[in-house]
Amino acid sequence: MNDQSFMFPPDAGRQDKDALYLELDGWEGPLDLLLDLARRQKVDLRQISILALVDQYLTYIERAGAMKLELAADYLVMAAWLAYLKSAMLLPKAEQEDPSPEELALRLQLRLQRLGAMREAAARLMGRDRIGRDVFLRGAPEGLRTDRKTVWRSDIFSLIQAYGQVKARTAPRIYHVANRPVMTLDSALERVSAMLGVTLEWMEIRDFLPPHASPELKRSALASSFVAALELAKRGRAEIAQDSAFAPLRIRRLKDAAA
Amino acid sequence: MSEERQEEPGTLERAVEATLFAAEAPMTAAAIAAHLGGLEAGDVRAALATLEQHYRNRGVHLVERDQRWHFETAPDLAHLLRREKEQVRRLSRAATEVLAIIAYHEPVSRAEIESIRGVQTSAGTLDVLMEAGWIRLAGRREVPGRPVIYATTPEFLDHFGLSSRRDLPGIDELRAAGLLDPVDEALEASMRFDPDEADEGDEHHT
Amino acid sequence: MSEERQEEPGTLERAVEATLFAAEAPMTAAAIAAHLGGLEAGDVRAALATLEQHYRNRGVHLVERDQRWHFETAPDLAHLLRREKEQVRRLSRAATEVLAIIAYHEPVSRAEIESIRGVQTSAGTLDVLMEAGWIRLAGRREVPGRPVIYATTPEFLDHFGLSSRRDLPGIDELRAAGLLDPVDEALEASMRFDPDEADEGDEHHT
Repeated sequence: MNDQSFMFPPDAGRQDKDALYLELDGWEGPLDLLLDLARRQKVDLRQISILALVDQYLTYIERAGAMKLELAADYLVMAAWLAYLKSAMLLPKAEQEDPSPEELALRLQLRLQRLGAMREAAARLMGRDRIGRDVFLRGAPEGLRTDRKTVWRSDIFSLIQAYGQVKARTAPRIYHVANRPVMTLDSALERVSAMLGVTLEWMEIRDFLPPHASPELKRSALASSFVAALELAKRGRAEIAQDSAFAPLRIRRLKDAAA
Repeated sequence: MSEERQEEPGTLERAVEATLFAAEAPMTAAAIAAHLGGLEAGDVRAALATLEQHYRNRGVHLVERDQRWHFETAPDLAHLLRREKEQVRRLSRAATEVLAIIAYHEPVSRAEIESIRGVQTSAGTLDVLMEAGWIRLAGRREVPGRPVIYATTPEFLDHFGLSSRRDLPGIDELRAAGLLDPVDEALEASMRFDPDEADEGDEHHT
Repeated sequence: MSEERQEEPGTLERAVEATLFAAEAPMTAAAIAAHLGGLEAGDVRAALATLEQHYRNRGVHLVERDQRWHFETAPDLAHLLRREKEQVRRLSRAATEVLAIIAYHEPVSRAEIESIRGVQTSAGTLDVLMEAGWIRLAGRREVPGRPVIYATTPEFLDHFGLSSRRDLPGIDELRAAGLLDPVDEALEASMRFDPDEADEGDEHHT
């Protein structure tokens, strides 16, 4: 075991309970404490004596325990692991297991080096010229603004085409029904009644149609004459017969009906 | 001026420069002197004069207003602070129709446009045409409700390459060009997928 | 140095100067070029170089951080300009360490940060750094558990006056010394090649 003052932070040397407790509280975990202890060896972390470091840590934890300070579990876990490491390092080489204590010690050393490097880096980073502390930005920048403006584009063809489409879509539609001759129901009724009055024989419906009519007029006349025949049958003035589906439709006047 | 000789700025000049740069509001020479730890206001004034001279031809000027000093962008570059970015967009079909109707029938009211088009016209469509600078308000129609009436602008003639509205083809010419043919189903369908249609969602056929 | 000759600043130089003076945030050469109406970024870069040179000895400097440019007061004037109220957030030791670890190792997962520090990192520590705008989530590491990884931001470089991560103090030395490599890697390398090993014991590892 080395010199006591070497192992303890200067202000912990007062052996004050609270001071020691606060010291422990001030370390961020066992690795932090180990790094601090290692720094007290005042050598490059690569040259550090791990064995001496382990002893310092164990002594520290022992003293803290003796003072009935509550130690965080991870400090005790680290202490147990370091005690194991120490015993392994002191054992004859032949009895060593894998991983070797040298490897474990090296691992600890590497971890301390890395933490030490980052701690220094953090300090150097914080010491740089920082905006708002060492250098200052423009206090009242005017600010840059970009207003978006839409420029519309079209062309004359689109314009007249659109107008054409409006006109075509909305032009009043004139439905030409001229040249579509029809026979109205009234005229068919008149014609069928008149022709039925001439005879009591059966007549086929096509005999009632105007003989020289165009095909269109014939279709209209057929429909109207059929409806007229139905109307006359309803009024009890004619009877209608058909032998089978699609067979000629026959009509004749009822005898007692007045013509 | 062609070239000027610039001396290395002195410490006071640099300190005043930095102070005014970082200041959130214009400062008097006395305030700058106090800020820099009790300097003579007179020395600060001398530094301000040197700085004012140095920045005179630059993109940033040091200016004094009401005895307070501050940096600001050179007046001839003020337009750089607020820039307009132009975005070119094609006029939607609905807007083109409305524009065509106004061009052929001007001056027309919105109700008249709608009756010619056979569909309702969203206010946005007229706004777009106003924004484009192609139509203008042309007074009110002296009928009940006194509706606003619209007409085209000289910019409209310009954009569409017309020397006057009389250049617009007449109905007979449109018919001859086949532009009055009834819109067939295929055309109707193709118009339904017109990407311009997307912004016409608020319109519906009456 | 005694005197230097200063040419009248050119139009582009003045425009870039005014733009960066007025800007509320650092700008890349490309952003400046776009703002000035579609100039060549190369021309803007030339103007920036001239301006940088012009301001080098003044109280205000033009600096480039992560390829973005801004004006700031000269660092040597810090003692004159430091305000009564500290504008800079005081970071805890844990936060400064975590920030350094992220900056020197990025991108890095929380577990990797913890393995370097040997203690768990409270969620608050990362939050503070995120809130300061100095670190950001940089995706996930494609290993089991897919941990979130962290990296620094352009604001971090800005705040600490770093042109790029290569400017991080001592990063080259740390890298050369292998101190930025994970312990396992360093261990393997050291077991294999470290000539010091001979001193540690005459044991030969199999």
